Amino acid sequence: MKRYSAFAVVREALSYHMGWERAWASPEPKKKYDAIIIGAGGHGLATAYYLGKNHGIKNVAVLEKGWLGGGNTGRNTTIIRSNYLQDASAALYEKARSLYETMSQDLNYNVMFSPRGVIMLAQTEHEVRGYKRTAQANALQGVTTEFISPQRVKEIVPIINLDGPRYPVLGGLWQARGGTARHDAVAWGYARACSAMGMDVIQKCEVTSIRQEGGKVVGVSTNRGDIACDKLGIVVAGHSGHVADMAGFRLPIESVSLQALVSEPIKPCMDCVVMANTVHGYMSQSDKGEMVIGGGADGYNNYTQRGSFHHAEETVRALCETFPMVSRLKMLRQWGGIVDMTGDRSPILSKAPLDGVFINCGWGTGGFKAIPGSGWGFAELMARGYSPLTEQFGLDRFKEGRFIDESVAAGVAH
Amino acid sequence: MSTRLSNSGRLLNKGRAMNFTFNGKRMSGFEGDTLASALLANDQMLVGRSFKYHRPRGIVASGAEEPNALFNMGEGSKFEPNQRATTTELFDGCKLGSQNHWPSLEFDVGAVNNKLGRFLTAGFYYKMFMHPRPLWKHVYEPIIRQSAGLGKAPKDRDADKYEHFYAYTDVAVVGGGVAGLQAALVAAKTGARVLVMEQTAHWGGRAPVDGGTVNGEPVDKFVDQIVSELETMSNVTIRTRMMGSGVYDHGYLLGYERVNDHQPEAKGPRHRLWRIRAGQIITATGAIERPISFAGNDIPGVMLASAVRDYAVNYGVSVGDRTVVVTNNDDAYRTAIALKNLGLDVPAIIDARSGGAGALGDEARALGIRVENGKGIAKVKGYKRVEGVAICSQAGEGAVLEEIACDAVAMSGGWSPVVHLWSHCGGKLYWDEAQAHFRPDVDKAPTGAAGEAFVIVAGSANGYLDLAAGLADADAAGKAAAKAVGKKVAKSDVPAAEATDEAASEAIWLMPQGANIKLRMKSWLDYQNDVKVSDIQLAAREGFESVEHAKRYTTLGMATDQGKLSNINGLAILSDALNQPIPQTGTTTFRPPYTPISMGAIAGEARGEIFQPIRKTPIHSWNEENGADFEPVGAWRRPYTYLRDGEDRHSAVIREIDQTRSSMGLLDASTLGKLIVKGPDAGKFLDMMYTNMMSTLKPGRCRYGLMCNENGFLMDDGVVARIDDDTFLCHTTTGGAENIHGHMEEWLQTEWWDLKVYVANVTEQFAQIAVVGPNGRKAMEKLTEDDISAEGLPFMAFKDITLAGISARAYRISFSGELSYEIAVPASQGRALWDALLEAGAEFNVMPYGTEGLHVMRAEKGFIMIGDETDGTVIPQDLNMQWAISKKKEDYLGKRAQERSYMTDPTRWKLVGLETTDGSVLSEGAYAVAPGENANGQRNVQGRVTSTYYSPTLKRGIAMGLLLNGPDRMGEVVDFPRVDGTSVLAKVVDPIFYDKDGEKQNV
Amino acid sequence: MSNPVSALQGAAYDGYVKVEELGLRGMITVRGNLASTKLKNAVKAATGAAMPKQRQISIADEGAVAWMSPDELLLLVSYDKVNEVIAAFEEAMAGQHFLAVNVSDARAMFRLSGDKVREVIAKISPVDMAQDEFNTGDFRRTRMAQIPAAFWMADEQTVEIICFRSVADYAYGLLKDAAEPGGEIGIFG
Amino acid sequence: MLILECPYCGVTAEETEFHGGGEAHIKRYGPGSTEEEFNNYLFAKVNPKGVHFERWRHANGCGKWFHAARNTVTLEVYGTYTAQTSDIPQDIKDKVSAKVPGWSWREFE
Repeated sequence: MKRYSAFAVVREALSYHMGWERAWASPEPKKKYDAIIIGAGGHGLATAYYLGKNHGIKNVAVLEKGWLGGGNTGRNTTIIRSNYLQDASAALYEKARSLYETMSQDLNYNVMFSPRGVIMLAQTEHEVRGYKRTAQANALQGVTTEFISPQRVKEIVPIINLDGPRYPVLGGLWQARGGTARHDAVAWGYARACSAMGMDVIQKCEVTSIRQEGGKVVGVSTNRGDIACDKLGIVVAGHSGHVADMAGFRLPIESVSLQALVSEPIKPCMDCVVMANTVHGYMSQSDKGEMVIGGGADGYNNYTQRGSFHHAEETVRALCETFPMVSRLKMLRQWGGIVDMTGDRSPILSKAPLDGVFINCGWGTGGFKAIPGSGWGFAELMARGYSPLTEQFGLDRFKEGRFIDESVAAGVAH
Repeated sequence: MSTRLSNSGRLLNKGRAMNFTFNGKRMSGFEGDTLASALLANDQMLVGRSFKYHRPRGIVASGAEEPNALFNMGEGSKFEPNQRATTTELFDGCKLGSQNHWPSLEFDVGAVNNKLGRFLTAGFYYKMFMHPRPLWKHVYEPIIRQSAGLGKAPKDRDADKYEHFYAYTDVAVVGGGVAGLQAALVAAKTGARVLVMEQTAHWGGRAPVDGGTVNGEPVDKFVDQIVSELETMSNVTIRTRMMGSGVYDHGYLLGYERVNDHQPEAKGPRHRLWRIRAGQIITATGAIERPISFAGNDIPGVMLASAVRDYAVNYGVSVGDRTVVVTNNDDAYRTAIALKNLGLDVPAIIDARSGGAGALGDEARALGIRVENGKGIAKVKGYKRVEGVAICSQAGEGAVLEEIACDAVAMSGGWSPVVHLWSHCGGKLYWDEAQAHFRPDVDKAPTGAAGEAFVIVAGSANGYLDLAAGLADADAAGKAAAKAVGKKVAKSDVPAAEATDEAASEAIWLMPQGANIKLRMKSWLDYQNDVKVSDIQLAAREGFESVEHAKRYTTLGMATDQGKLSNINGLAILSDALNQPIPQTGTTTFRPPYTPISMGAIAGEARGEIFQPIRKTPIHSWNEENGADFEPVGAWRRPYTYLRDGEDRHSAVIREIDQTRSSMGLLDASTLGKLIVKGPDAGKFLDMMYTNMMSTLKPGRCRYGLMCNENGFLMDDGVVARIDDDTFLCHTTTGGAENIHGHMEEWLQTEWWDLKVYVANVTEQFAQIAVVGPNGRKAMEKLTEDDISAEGLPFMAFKDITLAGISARAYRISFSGELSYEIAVPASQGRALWDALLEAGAEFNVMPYGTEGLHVMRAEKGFIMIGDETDGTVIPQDLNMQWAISKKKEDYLGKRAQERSYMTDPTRWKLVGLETTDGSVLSEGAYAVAPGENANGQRNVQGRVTSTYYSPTLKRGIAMGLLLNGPDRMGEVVDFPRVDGTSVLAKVVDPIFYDKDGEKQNV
Repeated sequence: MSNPVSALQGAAYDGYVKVEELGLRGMITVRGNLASTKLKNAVKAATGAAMPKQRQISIADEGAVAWMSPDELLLLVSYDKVNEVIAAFEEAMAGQHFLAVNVSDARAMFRLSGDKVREVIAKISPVDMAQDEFNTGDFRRTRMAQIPAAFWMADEQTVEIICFRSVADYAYGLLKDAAEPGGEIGIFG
Repeated sequence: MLILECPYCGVTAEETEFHGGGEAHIKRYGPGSTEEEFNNYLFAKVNPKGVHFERWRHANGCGKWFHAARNTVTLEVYGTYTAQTSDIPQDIKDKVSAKVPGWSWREFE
């Protein structure tokens, strides 16, 4: 793999950029791999990457039915934070956040991680208490957060309106090292690094069935033939139920559509991410200048990648009230993604009932921020059968009544 | 130079001049002008700077596809960035400023990027700026952000109003060109309800500019006739200045009406968002002309041929004195002919096709225009405006044959149907090789609620580019739509349009065909985002082979025009680079809206006071007038405390509690949920709803109950009163009223529908006032004849009494630990009772208390609070409330769940009281730490604070919390560190801090 | 006895449609078997109005009955008669499984009057207000922007609206906003 | 933006009048049920791509719960019916079969 650098860009410019090599190879599938990952989104690619990097397992294929990074990795609002309440969540998301800090250097690919800070607004007394509790928990979890006053909020986000008639801003939970990253670049960076390790990232390869013998997985059938494997990781957000069905088990998951939208680009006016959970609005400004806005999910199962417009309306009106200047911006584009909602709204990183199969799903509306931590932990689980990062996220927790419920801090799992 | 012509301008009212400013310079135009036509009339060719290289940019188009002419418009509370000049009507006093440059449009420092263009190729930022790490956030990113972005951010609150409108129609027609009008008329004649919308202020679309005849009359006459006919039909609504913005599932269509953009001082909403539900949607959205990629095709003065024609015919503006036309199809000849007929110079038509044009070619030659077949443009000369073109052979590599001086270039790379609305909801496309564009695959339309196709495309949007074929298609579309909504369609003739004999166009994506890399690096695809032919080719080389990858890698089509001009050209270049046919490369997805719509319109009326409903109790206005410091609780506003002169929240709360405990306080408890549950099976039903046994409650008595969800967790609590054998009144928490009502209905309707039980939510029927404190009874006795003594109305009983002349129900229940009555009266008399109680209690110095006083008093008494002690993960057993769980019942909601292994785990944290050793107040949400760390390096914890307050009664901090083995650790001291890590020690105590034996409440 | 007061005490606004808060009206929620003759008779006795059909309101001189759901009615009577009407109703229904409860104070009522009442409603409720689709006699429970509401047309120029009392301010603000001059659409006739 | 017909009040209204309530025809398991039964009752979801049976409440309307047979990929609504039934009514099954021959959903077909 040729390294990327400013020097390389200058050098290639002299030959009119004719010398750049492919970012990732486009191989034919081999007959057999040590491990197959279904799904070349961020989580799947990160899993493959850490299988190779941390565990030396490099005979790996990542199968993607469409184009890599084309699911929720490329459709989310790119928020990165780890200010979670429950220990298990905080550990996983903080691992991810810390890996984002060095991801560009690790992958030699600029994913533009921008630790510009994330504020979660407290707009009811209940939220104030919830976020104070989170700040307390974070202090013990090694996550740096702080409950800040309305005045601090205003200093950090000058465009905010603190005195909305409905929900005044009473404070906020501030994570200074939270932020955003360029979502596509995360998938591309991992794909390039996997490819450089000799792994096969195979696009337009759809798994049609999962083959098993003697209660153990032996491979998959695809539109490009049968491929054998010892271990199989299912990492297909939005389609998890469908693929789990191929392996013969049901999940505590419902797939719904979640919407996001962006405004036309404007000059920089907001240098952090603001989340207003009470009114269901989330906003940051991309490096291109667009205001990137996320909102609520539909209340019904939906696989269309289109949502109902009234959710966009609810989000926009909340933001117009929280940030009055938004009213005179224009919505440039809206889209939907299919998100998997679990019974406790926390993800599943687990061994599956079928031996040799592992499942990583249920990220709901907040999977992007977890990508490197999820890949790290899931790779460890696949390689060694145990990871402290994923231990609490097993499928059995529902049976036991041992939930990881983040909504208790008034925050929703975005 | 561009200038106003005296002999044309069909859309102008030259009798009404309008003044405006551009970058502070005074200019004038006419009523009917767009901002774009007015600027061109003032010879303003340079209108902005591109996103990345800050290249000079001029107007390219005349409609929604315009990528360059975007302005900061207006001032203060009416300021708006990124206004598209081609779709904004000029109004008197309009103030415009160009965007994305510093210090000025003419001299932009950012244009240095243009010199660096060779380095700043597609995706360069993914490959650099990585070292040293902190520099990305602190140096590189701020520079990139400052350089990117377009218009300025608005600062003020929007002064305009917006609204929504729900419209229902059988047939909605998007597009008021001849196709839309014809389809609408045909559908309307069947009696169907028809709604027609046109995004501009004018009917007829392109046809009046392009010319031709229908039924032997000029096409604009035809348009006038059809519009007047539609106007007279009662089943038809026609609206201009309204864009079909998006098609959504089940026949949902958004119409974006710009009611007052052209008259910003008028009364009424600025925009109105129509939420339309249509049986059938006809998209007669026309087609958009494509640019051609040649070096320098982005220099101001290079414009779409159709736009040049529009400006000349519609607005009486000549874009240049000498206009070279370059094309791959016949339509552009119309521009040359129109210009020539207006007396302007057309030095040449450069036709890339070796065979040249049909009849229009002859007409052009007859007018004396030079036509060059098989030629292309090697490059355009000039920087801030066109100075000339270098001509080459299209088949070659760009060797210059000749240079022609000119000040405008009219280009046409063919036409693409506007398929956006067709595609929004899943309509499929196919590639038409002959016409070189994607067009709707009419067999794969979006499907609606009944599985039926609900979108029909008509006219040029369907690929029927000439007038006759377009009208015929539209006629069929109108009939099909009417039929689909169940109307009877009578036979009728299609209006006869003159057919034009046109030669076929040829797919020309790059000019010349063999352009070398230097030319390709100057050949623009996406003007706004600065994506060139070479960028797409680089993406392909680097493996970004999916069209979505290539778009995202290069940012092609991601700008505010959403690639209306660039997507197909980019796709073609990508396909060529991958050496595969276009359909195999794919197509792009189209997302709503068609063009950007205002956030204000989306938010609609919901702003300011009517942003969201605020629920108010019958006593709200008194609260407002008497210092209430409100907090939102659900949708309600409840007083947190009542501030008196100079008081802060803390001292007000202390005052209220002291007064209540020592004498008398009042609480506006109207927000408590109140549900009537009635029927022969009501007791049985409530036994399932509550963990307690409710069926044994005696009429006239009250019982505190707990409700769990089926997952075992506590969800609500409250006092249940049995009114009579068949009737219960269940109190819920403030936030719980609607939820618990819904919860009860859900179980009754979907699981136990055989039970004879009716539930009614009477929360708002009653104002409820808690009269609390040792003197409360005395005050009440002044207002009633009824016996409310300890014997006449004992603790946990209720009674119907007359109080202050008002029929009331008094409950002897207490959430404060004091002697307490909760009085329910009809809401319309709530304020009267409140006033009477204040008066009667005056001698006891009565004062109202707020939610914080309520919270502190209940904590002093050790009562749990839903939402504090519970958070959705707590079961009654955690709170040592086994006493409220009936052992006799086989079943209740949550019982089975509470038997799961983690729920019965003896190490679950249990409720205790906590007292700091130094009397201070524990931090909210603080955790009790345990030795060591877990496998993830997090500090071990063994408990947490659930509520913590300063107790004015005990004069110290008190708290409740959940603690590992808590009830067994009374007297033990536990550390609850602050966020800064310093220790706070607290002793484990009984959670009942005040009046442990309940003597005060039961008097 | 003190004078009962409605939520907004008769506030009114003259927009392009007139918006008025109405005073207190007697309202009784009845749940029961709507097919039962006993109930039909009791309803008739209480209001003078016949049992309405699905999604209809039946209006008589002294009262009205609105169809709320397959097992629910809303009786409209004069405010000061509610208690006696309920007592009579309960007596008539003795032995039946039913519920009759006074909700007069839990509601606010508004009246819109003018030529363009239909379009004011259509700005805030997702209901087809065309003449062919909604007329006198029809009764619609729906959403009015962000709150539940129900309305019917007393005549072509008049819409009456019921919502919860606690949100009367919001409803009034909403209706005023929709009826503000300059916002005329001119779509229904 | 769906439209649904409420089988109780007969109104055809847009999604904003309704409230989705997840998978339909779930049998309740209480005390005495096995761990597996209880877990499946609360958490295991069919979540199909295609024909689905789900619950809705006409929340901003008559307040009644009903069931809808709907396709999660095309969003076509085959029919709605009352919630007071444990089985899928035959006429609804027929409507689904007419559009999706050979469908099955959980234990139903």
